[in-house]
Amino acid sequence: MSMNEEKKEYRPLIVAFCCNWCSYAGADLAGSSRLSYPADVKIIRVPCSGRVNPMFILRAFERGADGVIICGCHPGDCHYSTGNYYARRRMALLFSMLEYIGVENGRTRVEWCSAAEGAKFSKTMNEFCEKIQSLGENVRLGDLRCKN
Amino acid sequence: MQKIGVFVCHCGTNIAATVDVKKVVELVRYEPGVVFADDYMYMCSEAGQEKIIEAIKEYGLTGLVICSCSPRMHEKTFRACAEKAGLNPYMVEVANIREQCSWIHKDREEATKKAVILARAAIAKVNLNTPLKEGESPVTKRALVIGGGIAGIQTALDIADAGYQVDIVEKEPSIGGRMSQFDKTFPTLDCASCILTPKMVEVNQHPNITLYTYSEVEKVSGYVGNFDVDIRKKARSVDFDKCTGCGECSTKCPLGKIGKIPSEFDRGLKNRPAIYMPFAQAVPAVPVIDRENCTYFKTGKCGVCAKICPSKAVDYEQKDEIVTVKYGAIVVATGFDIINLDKFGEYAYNESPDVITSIELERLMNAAGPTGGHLERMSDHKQPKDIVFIQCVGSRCDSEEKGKPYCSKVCCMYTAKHAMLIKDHWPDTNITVFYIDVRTPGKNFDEFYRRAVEQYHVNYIKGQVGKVKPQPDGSLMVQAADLLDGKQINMKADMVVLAAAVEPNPGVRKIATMLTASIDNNNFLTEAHAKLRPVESPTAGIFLSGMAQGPKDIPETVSQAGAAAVKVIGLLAKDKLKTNPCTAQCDTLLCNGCSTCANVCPYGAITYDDVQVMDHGLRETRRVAQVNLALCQGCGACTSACPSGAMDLQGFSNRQITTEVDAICR
Amino acid sequence: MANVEKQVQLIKDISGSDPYKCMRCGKCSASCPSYNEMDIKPHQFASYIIRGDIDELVESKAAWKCLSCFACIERCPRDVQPGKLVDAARQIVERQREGDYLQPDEIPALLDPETPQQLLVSAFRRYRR
Amino acid sequence: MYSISKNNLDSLYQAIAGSYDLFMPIKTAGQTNYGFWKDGDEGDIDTLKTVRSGKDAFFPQVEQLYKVSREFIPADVASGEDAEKAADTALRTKLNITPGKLVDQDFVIFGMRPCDVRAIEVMDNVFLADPVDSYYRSRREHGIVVALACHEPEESCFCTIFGVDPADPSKAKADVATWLVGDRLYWKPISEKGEALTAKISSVFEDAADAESKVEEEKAYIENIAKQLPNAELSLEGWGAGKTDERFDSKVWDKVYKGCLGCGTCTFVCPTCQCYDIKDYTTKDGIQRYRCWDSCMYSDFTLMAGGQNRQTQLQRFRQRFMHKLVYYPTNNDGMFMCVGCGRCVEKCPQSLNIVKVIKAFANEKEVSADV
Amino acid sequence: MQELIDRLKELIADGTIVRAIGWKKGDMPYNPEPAYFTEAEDFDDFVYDGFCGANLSKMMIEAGKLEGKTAVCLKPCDTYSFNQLIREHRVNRENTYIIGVGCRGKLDIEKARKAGIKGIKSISGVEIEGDGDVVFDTIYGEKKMAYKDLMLDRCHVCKGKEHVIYDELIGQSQDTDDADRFEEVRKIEAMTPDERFAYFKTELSKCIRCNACRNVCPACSCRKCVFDNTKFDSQQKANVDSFEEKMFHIIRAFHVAGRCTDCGECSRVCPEGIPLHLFNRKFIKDIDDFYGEFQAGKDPEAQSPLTDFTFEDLEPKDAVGRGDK
Repeated sequence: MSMNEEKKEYRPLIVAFCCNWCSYAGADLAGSSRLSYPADVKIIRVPCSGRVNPMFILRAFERGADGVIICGCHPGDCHYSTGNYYARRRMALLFSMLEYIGVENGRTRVEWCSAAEGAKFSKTMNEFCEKIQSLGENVRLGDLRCKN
Repeated sequence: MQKIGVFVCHCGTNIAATVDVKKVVELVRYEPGVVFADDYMYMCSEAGQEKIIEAIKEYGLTGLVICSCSPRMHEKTFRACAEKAGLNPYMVEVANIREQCSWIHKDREEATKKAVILARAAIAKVNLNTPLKEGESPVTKRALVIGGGIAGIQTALDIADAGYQVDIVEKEPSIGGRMSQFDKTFPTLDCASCILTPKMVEVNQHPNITLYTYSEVEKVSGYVGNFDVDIRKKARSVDFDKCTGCGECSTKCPLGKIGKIPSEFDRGLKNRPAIYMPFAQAVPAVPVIDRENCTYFKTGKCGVCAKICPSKAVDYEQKDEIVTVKYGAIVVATGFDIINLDKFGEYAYNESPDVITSIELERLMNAAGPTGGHLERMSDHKQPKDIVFIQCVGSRCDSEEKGKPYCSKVCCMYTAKHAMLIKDHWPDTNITVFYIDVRTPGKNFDEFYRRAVEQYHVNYIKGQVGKVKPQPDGSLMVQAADLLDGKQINMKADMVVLAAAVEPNPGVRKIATMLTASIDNNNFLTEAHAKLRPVESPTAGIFLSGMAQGPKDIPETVSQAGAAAVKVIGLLAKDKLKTNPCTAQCDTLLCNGCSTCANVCPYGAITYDDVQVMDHGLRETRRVAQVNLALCQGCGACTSACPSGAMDLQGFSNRQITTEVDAICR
Repeated sequence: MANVEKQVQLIKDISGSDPYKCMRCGKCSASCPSYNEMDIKPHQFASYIIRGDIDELVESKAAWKCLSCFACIERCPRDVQPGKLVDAARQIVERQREGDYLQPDEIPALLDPETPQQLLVSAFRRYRR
Repeated sequence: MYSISKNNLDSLYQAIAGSYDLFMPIKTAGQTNYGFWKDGDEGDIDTLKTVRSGKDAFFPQVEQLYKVSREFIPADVASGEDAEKAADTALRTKLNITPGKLVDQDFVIFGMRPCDVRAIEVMDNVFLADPVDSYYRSRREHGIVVALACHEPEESCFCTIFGVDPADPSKAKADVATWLVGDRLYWKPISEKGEALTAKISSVFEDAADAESKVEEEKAYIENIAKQLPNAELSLEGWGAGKTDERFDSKVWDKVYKGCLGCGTCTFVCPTCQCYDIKDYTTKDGIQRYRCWDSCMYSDFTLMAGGQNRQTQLQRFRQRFMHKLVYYPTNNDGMFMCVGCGRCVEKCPQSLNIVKVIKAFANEKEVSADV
Repeated sequence: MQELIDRLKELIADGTIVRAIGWKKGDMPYNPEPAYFTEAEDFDDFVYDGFCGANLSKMMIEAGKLEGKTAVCLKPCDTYSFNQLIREHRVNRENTYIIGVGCRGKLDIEKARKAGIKGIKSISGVEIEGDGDVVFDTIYGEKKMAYKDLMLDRCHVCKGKEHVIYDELIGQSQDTDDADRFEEVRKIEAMTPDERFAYFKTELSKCIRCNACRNVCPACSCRKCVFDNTKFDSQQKANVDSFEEKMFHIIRAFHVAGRCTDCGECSRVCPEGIPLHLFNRKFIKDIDDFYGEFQAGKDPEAQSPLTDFTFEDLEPKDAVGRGDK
């Protein structure tokens, strides 16, 4: 019993980039609807999913994040009309490249989530946390210097 | 180095119940830049704000972090508060420890830990914040209303009466919308056209209103106060100025007699000629030629209408015309239609002409309708004796491909209305209404419904109909269960009326995309705030009126139309608007002038100029990007497209975001 | 008590439907060909499960009168699909009897002219996946 | 003199690695670079030129200098110990500074060519001069250099013009000299450190009666080839101490730099380049201060708040060669900061190199002499 | 070659151009360097042979700022890079006179070294026209190699010998395309994630962060690279054997995605022989697969795939796991 207590349970570190107009509002709705998801998810507000520079994602991994999720408005609903379309292309290529260099699939994710989809937001985050939990710690993209 | 004050809000127990607020205060105190940290019961209250102002003055704070509810809720409040104390409002960051922390986590220790991390990220960001100043942009004092139904008409009239120019764009040949198809209105049983037609005429004659009927919005650019809209005026094939509206052409059109073109206005219960006005009271009273069906346009022969027109108004050569107009505000009043019933095979709508929708019933009962107001079965033109109404057809339906999850809100009331109107005219008729729930919230609504039961003896049965089976003898068999009596019912009917679910006009999706106005899963336009800003879209300068925003009846539509008008008037009354200072900025020393950013800018806000730069002692003329701050909306698309990092977004800079990432990953 | 909860969960798992979604519209009862022979009506299935009256449901006539015609499943506007709920209740009984599942090739031998056609069709539909 | 069969080299590596860290050329993904050898690595002493020189042994590309971390004791923890401390945030905040670890164990650098060994002398003049670089010194003190003769020098080699002898590593400032002749490696300790190393691993060696003669044969063979190399007679006239004025304003620079990309290939493969930058890396709770190689060819080299002192690639290009051929000799008794290893000759993406620079000036002289 | 020299001299003499950019003879038979030629006697050292592999298009960024027109010798593949630079407004077309030079594949001296050829004194058979073997005269005797075997890898997957932009053409070309361009990428894609990771880790662990790949790349034309940029906090100089190299190379490849013409210079110049083109080619392959075939630099008017979109674009979740069964 005491062994179990001492052994620290692995909890992933997850960075979520949420666009201000849909997904961040969706996260707020999840909050006001009390739809819980793990505290491992930390949200960074950005104006648009198109604002998410691939460097931010790699930066998060470098600094020790185990998963990065980008949430934006549904295609067609971007507050700025086209931002998420560009994001979709960027992320498709970036994710494919990460897979190519041998990073486990599923550490990155893009989800379209509207301001009305609090339930979807919570569900997505629960799923994503579960996925990352199953993948375990990110050892392939992290910078060792951040660990100490 | 900033001097940062951190203020942690309890939000009563909303935050404090799950987050150890004192501990957060204690732990953030040591973060770089923090010189003061405190907590309070309600940070957004007068007293809470006073506390902030005092601390700013006492500690000479240069940056604030408020750990509280979502920035979407109170960021503005705290920015205003900072400004009151002489601090630039953009030196404030909000850590969302309510919606994104205390409300979703149960474990106190875990939630407290997360709150500290969120606060840390905000502190790290504020360390890099710079004071920003809002810009100004002018306001074009003209409004556009998209949709000429009762919602659009009312909004336009209210704005026009306040002295501003309004244009209405209506895609049909006449304004009037759905309401013009109705016979009577609940709960007063006024005649719909008696109350609508005067308003349509008023619109037509109002000096401040310009009508674009048979027209569509083609393209929208610009931003609040300065929209540029391309309107396509579809070719009417009839000269507006020459036509007197005598209607001779419609009467003589050979296709009117053959009768192959179903009338849209009469929901296909009647046919119309190729040159037509949708209905007698149409505004403007100028016919259009339906080029798809017109013999002249199909074969080059006929030309009867041109020959007989006494004022020579028919013009086959007319072309679509695109006009570009500037507007300060846009109101979306695109209305609704009913859903397609193909998926509800069990109700035999496609099988039997005697199964009709409620709108069709409205036309059948209307004195100007296809039967001249005489209620008859479309199959044998006999007057129906037993009529069944089925409620909630496609409403409150969980299956996405079949129906809609929401309550259509108007069906209960109009069904009661229909039942009473029929009983009034033909008291022998037996009317049965199958309902799931009867919903009558509204002034005089329940009284209205009770009247149908008590006075008119309309038979209300709780229980959804399972199947409608057309019988060989031409009648309809209705299979249902009376849930309250616990009996299954097999009932013969002569006519079945389906209360089909309403849905937003299918064209609204395209319009919303053009306007960058957000839309929900059901294609209803999203309001900026469900309670506090119900007639505004989150996109500045876009307002909502009528069914486009959600199901509602006529009185509600008219009040919302008025509310939208007031919001528009409020906007147009301003000479200048403050613009968002969180705009993109180009570092001319880093810019390559490659145009990548301009290619992704949705607002055309980026142009290129040759400018003289001094790069570490090297003087050069370079082609570099320039951001038009009035056009830039701060989306940041350019920043992630820029390979060199020359483009950056104020308020959400590369450094600020990476520093947040770092803080979270610490 | 715990047993009831388990059974309720089992029914939810087997049927894949959520009884709480039922809005008591009665379209199932309206559509049901066996309505008159049922002591518990299709639109009541959901309430029985919500209340935890599983035993009553299982022991009812209704459970065995359902023909699995799937009309209610097809028409249910809330995706509650009472047919599946009652089917799940029947399966619980089957499982309690520890009846082994049949392999498809064992079936022909067991067929006799008395077996209702509907039963076979229903079984095929259910195990099609 | 000791000897070991080439087939047995792995046992030699194992023997050394048993007592020391062994830094030697290892082949990975088709390229040979110095690295710390461990079982299973492919030691490669056949390749004449490792891509990077062996200078990492003493001056690694990245090196942690020290770490600064912040520590914070929450009030509730502190209150148990000291009430006054608990009340004051400042008292509960601590800065910890941990210096980087100095090398305190002997290690072996195996297979260094005579030119690279000479390069150590070049770096010594910089890092061991006052103020002494303690990180470098600790490595120098503990490093045991095993030099290796160059069996077949290549056309890019021009070490002989700087007085380096590719045939005889025993003349170099190494601890052990070795020759790889045919299928045998011959091993000759030449310093106390070298003797100590040899003693520790002597069991792996075999007797070789003909060792001396074989090595002499090999020396002659190498010397003969070295003479035939195209740049064996390259003249350094006009370069060296005190030639700053003569060379600095020459028009030749204007032409020779043109193709330069401003990359750092030449610098990073060079055994003598020793410029570095010091930077901070933010970690979980503080920073790590590290130094890393820098290149004077980079446009942001020595970038300061006020800008750079060398703004054009011409200036940067000139700096590199003036430093190697004029400034360094001026400060170090005429010793050149080039050892003729020829790595830049092979690796420059645009085929520019120090030999071309020297030749360009020589040709220019001829031209002006003609006029 | 003589025709080329004569023509350039003529162009200078008649005032069409002020200077030319070409290759200057090296001090070894295999190391010509990119250089400017202004005076008639400069052309004494002009060379154009099999070892003139350098892509000169990027030099026009600086040369285009000079007074008067500059002629630049571009091989077929280099013209794609030049077109791309035009699209990005990085070169001045008006100030450029493009001479499209013929090409029968360019040579890689590393291939000779790998074959054990050293102590080279002279080389023959590398002239721009000809079809014989390459003969090396070395200190250790005469060595021979087939021209094809000595060719840079990139020439085996050549885009074709057609110049997509030029003012005039001089010299003949021979097709060298005899391999599948995406073969290597496919091979890696077919590996398991662990194998892929091990492969790239091993390759990238060699990276010395010399920036040669970046500085030679015609698409990496930023005045200041984001990795030299102190404002972004992305500045990096060090190489550590963990993450930085991946970050650098992924982002570099990402920044040139949709702009990279696959000229292969990055792999040619890498001192550690890292197959850097595998990153770029992966992006090219993905772009082709996801958004339709696209060749950067072919059409200077064409919108780059990353600044473009369609409503039906592939979702990121469908971009991965395509190889999984």
